[in-house]
Amino acid sequence: MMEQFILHLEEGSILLGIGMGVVFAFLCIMVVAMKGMSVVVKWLNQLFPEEVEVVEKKGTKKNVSEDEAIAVAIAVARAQG
Amino acid sequence: MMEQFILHLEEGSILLGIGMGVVFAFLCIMVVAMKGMSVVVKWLNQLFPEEVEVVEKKGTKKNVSEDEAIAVAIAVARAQG
Amino acid sequence: MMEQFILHLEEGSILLGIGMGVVFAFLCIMVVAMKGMSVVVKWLNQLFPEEVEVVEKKGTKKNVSEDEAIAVAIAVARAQG
Amino acid sequence: MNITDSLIKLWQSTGLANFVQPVDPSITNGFEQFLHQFGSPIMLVVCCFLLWLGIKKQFEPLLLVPIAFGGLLSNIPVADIAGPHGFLGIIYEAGIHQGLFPLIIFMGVGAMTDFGPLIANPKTALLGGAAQFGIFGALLLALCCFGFTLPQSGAIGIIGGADGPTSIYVTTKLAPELLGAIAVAAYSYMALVPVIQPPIMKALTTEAERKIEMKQLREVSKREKIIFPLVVLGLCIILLPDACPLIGALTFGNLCKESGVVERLSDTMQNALINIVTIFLGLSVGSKLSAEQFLTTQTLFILVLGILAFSFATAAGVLFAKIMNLFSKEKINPLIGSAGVSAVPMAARVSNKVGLEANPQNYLLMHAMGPNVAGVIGSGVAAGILLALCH
Amino acid sequence: MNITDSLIKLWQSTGLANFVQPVDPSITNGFEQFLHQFGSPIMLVVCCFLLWLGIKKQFEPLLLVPIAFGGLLSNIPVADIAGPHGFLGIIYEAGIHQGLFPLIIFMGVGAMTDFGPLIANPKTALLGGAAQFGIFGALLLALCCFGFTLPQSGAIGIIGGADGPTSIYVTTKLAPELLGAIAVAAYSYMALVPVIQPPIMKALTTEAERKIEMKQLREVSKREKIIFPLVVLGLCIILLPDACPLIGALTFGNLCKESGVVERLSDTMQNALINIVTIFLGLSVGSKLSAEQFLTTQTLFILVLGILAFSFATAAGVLFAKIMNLFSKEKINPLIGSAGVSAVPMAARVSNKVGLEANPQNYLLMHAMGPNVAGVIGSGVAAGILLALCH
Amino acid sequence: MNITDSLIKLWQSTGLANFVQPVDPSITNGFEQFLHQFGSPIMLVVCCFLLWLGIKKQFEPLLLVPIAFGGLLSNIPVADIAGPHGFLGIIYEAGIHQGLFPLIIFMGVGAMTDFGPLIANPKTALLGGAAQFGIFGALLLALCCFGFTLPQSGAIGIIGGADGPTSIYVTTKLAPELLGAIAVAAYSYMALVPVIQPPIMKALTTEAERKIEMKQLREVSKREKIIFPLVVLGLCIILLPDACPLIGALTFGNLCKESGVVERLSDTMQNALINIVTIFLGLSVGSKLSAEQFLTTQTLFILVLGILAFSFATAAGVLFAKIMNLFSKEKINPLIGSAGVSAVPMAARVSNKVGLEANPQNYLLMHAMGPNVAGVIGSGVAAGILLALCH
Ligand code: NA
Ligand code: NA
Ligand code: NA
Repeated sequence: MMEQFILHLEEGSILLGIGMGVVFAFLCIMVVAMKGMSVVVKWLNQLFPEEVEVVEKKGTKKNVSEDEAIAVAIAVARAQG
Repeated sequence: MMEQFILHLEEGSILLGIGMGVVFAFLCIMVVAMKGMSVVVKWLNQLFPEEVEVVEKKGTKKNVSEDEAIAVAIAVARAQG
Repeated sequence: MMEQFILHLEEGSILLGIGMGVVFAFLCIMVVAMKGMSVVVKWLNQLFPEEVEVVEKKGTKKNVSEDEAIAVAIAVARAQG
Repeated sequence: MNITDSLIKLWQSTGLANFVQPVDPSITNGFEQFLHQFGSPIMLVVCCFLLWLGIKKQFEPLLLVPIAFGGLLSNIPVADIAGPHGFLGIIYEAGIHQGLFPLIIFMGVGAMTDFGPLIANPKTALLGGAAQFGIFGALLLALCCFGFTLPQSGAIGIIGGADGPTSIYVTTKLAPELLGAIAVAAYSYMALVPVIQPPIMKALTTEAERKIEMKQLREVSKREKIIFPLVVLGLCIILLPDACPLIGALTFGNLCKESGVVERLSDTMQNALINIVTIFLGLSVGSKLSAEQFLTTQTLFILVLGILAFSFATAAGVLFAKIMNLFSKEKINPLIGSAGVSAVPMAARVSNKVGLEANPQNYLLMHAMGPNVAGVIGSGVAAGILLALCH
Repeated sequence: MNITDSLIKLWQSTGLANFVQPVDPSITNGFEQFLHQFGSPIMLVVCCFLLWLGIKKQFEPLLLVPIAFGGLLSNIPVADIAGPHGFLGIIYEAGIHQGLFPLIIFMGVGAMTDFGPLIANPKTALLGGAAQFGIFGALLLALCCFGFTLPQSGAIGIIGGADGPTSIYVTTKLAPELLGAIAVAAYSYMALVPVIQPPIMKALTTEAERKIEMKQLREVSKREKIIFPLVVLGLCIILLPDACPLIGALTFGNLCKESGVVERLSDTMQNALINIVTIFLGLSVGSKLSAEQFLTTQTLFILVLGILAFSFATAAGVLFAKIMNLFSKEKINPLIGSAGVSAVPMAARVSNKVGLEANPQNYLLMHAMGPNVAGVIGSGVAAGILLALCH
Repeated sequence: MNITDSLIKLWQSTGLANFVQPVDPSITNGFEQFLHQFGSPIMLVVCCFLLWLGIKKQFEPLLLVPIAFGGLLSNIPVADIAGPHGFLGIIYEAGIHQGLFPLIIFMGVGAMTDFGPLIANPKTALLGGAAQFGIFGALLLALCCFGFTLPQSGAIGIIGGADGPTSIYVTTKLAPELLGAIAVAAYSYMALVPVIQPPIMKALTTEAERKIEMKQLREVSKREKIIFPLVVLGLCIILLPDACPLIGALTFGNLCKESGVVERLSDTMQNALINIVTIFLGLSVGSKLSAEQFLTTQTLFILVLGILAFSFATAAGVLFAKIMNLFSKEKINPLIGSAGVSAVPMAARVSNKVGLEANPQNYLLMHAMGPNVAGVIGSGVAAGILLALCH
């Protein structure tokens, strides 16, 4: 029983150690990679500036302008009356 | 031939009887259960009144833009005044 | 080697011939069928005129109303000027 | 490879060369021989007729168009699209054989159904029960007078349930060889509800009965709507586990709708998911429209039995409403009885329309929705009984 | 067929007649005997409780409602809906057994996740690493003190990753017999994050620490966002191929989102596809809520270990943030450490809320999103380790 | 388990330890040995290049991004994601192996295609026929000069059809081992249509020919549009049943669109369904980008033959238009001949653009849509011939 426990404790501890170690190793390398990436991309962005995105998504804007237009029209019409 | 027919007639009639019986039994119990449910729920609704539903469905944004539109309209109207 | 090439050349040429032949045959018959179809449909359309389609697709109306609204707004603005 | 061989091979792979089956000497009857030989082209014509019904006459087009097109594809000679390696055959095996597609569609039906009118007036549920007489009446006829086996009779009877997914689910389990004919009959007659029902309804009711006005339904609280599907499922668990796949799918969809906390899922069930499955269900049901299975006298019998089933169901619903009026103070308009056949919401609309003809102030639609949705549950229960007793 | 036989057959097919299992003489323990006999009805009650949690308490309803309903359906006697020919059994086999569904959901998660806050402040990724202590701590406990096997302990530990699809994927591979309990625990505790985390966070931080304000994050360019998923996948390929199905799905979704050239696909992953798969994943995970697998002391242990895993993860995240502050000039608010458990975006919102309580000007949400999304990657990596070493 | 063993096990499961294959003594050629050893990392680079083409150069990103990502995933050492138990392997087996996915996509294509311009000017269909010369010309070359087998040559030729789903469908049936290379070639060259076609078009036409204006197309009635897909399917049934899965799927989608009675289904085919299938088709086609199948001289040959096929197709279309002008009073602008390659609608846009360069008043777009959609049918027919004669 006790032997079993110690065996499991050992096994679990090894996994805990290796697991946290690998997770941290992975994320540390990722942090370094992200920093490297930022530098490279900053340099890339200077060489080849990103195109200005003309994001024209469906509807959203249109609805606003529609409502606005109607509201303006109504307001103006009333103001005149 | 005739025997076959009678056999089938019997079989079919049994199924007809049992089938309609079970369907009605099921639905009758369902009717009773629904009535019971109504009573219980009425009592529950008094104990724990249902929250006033603040149904903010996708429209939210529209409302915002509507508000904006109204604001614009008011602004325009004032500017004119 | 050379025999192989000639064999393949023959095989490929046969496929080329048959293939283009069948494709053209298919499309030629299709052309004839389309012309026939046009005639038949024209005749059908006279016998049973197509219902006037009330195509009320999504948006169409909205755009119209938007345009209307803008038109109203512009008209109003001009009327004021 | 030489050119003659290739041309012969190509010719032998054309439809033209394979349309007509060779004479089968074992068939002695001349008409059967004709059907055996010219089965495929005849079925192509039949499927074009079904397409015409779907597109031009708008007979339940969402199902009939894919079914008819699946029939076209599966009757193409040589291609064997409905075979075990053809794409319709594969879809059939994956989605219909085990009952997945009809159940998924039933989820979507649940997510689209509002049981409120039923909860508001529970006793109308019994009308949805009476209309199941169509199922068992047609079963009896099929068994006694048309020479079908017991499982086949059950599958034919279910046409009277006027519920597409239920019909397909039950038929797949009891008599898959009749699937094509039964699906075509079920959906065609559902589309014909506005034609089949009114004469029966008028014949069985007096003008005075048709004028009966019903008092407005009470409001149903959200809690009741949430608990209701669980109550139905609970009853089904206790009484009839064999109906639980169907009723379970229906109530799951309904619970998702009414709970209000999983709108994403409920919305998907009602749209993307049900549409995708409808496409594949239709096509693969159509793949059972093969000549040797469809061009039989059995199909004729099924068409006859199907319309009888619908008529029995309509009549039983109307008559039972009249019986209920004998024992109840608060009269119900017997026209809503016919809505018990399901065919949601068409049958309810028919009740409303016939009601309005008799009394222009009499809006029966919401009242008819009660038996209408009860009919869906009733057919599910009946399906469970058939599955339990018919094989 | 005669009427008595039919009625008997029908009675024997009711739930009522099959609810109670016969006494099993091989079971000597009275309580176990009770569970053996009354397992199904008890599970029905348990599933109703889960439904109540999902609907009324809104505990991750998108998953808990389908899981609970799947549990209801699979505990129906006779029907055997979770069996190899039942529809939930078929869906389970097709979608969960080989890991498809969780991966597809992870694609959708990727397509919905914005890694911008992490890229803007890379070092917060380490907090998402520290929080994985919950996984390995719970594993150790499960293995040493609760008598679980190594694969089972790994599957239980992954609850501490606070990531539904990851938990289901790993459990399916390591210990499918625990899937029901682990999925229920994982989603319930994720829903309980706003209850579990704040006391731990407050206990481990001083008022002054909670008031630390962090400077606004820099803008992240589109190019960085596009390259980031490829970098993560690249690391994963080099270091831990076993995590690549999960991380690959996540980064594929994210790349589709950020690339901006396949909006159709990204949109579908975030909506139709993830919703469809969620429905089937939930139902079929629920199909593993059978009495003999769920009504065991193991389930109790899993529930205990699950909450310990969440607590360990929260504590480790907060404490590691304090350790980082010892070595760094630019102080980070330790409250964002708890967001490292994933449970996106709830854990980040909790960080924000607790931060606002201490300092009403201190908006931590975006800062907490960094460890939050890093926690997703961290759990994926931890899952890879478990898959590599635990069987 | 001890710590050294675990670390060794973990190390052995990293990608780092498995990137380089051991030397295979049976390979004597040094370059082949190099490819054998470093195949996976090279393929990862190749896939990153394809991703770059898709994202940055917008080469058919909807397909190329998933294909390239699938390639990345399937070249990860150890993980075996494309293997029989990996998730891409499973999806491939379920969706591509039997041809389901390309057919479903073809349904969506049908539902998105307007055959109106073709019906309005039927004779332009012949241009869509002439352009199929690309298919058979490339087949001839592949067979005679590059040492491919007959089925492989057929699959390579189909690249000249400029139709993604058709190419994938045919290749899966005739030469699945070339699927990766052929799919990449097909989609890349489709994206390159605006680069490949104009010089050929200009070289083969005179300035005067390019200036030819065509009279406006007549209105096409709804009835014609509904009947047209049935006519095409009917012809296909009679002449070439082997093309019926493809043409059937296309015409089903188109009929659903034009019938106007099943908008729910048509809408789903054009959106949710085609998007979902595109994701999985792309990923699983990518799973065939393994080093041993892709890093061969065959792939180089395929790339060369692919561009030849596109060029042949373009030239044949243009030249055939000029031949038609010899025999017809009403001249057609030969620039619309190049649109016969399909690649809808890009090839038609190219015709329009080159036409506008010669004559700024000359809008050829709608005229070019005729041969463009005819090219889709033509490729389907050609695919049927290949399937009938090439194995
Ligand atoms: Na019914
Ligand atoms: Na996590
Ligand atoms: Na083409």
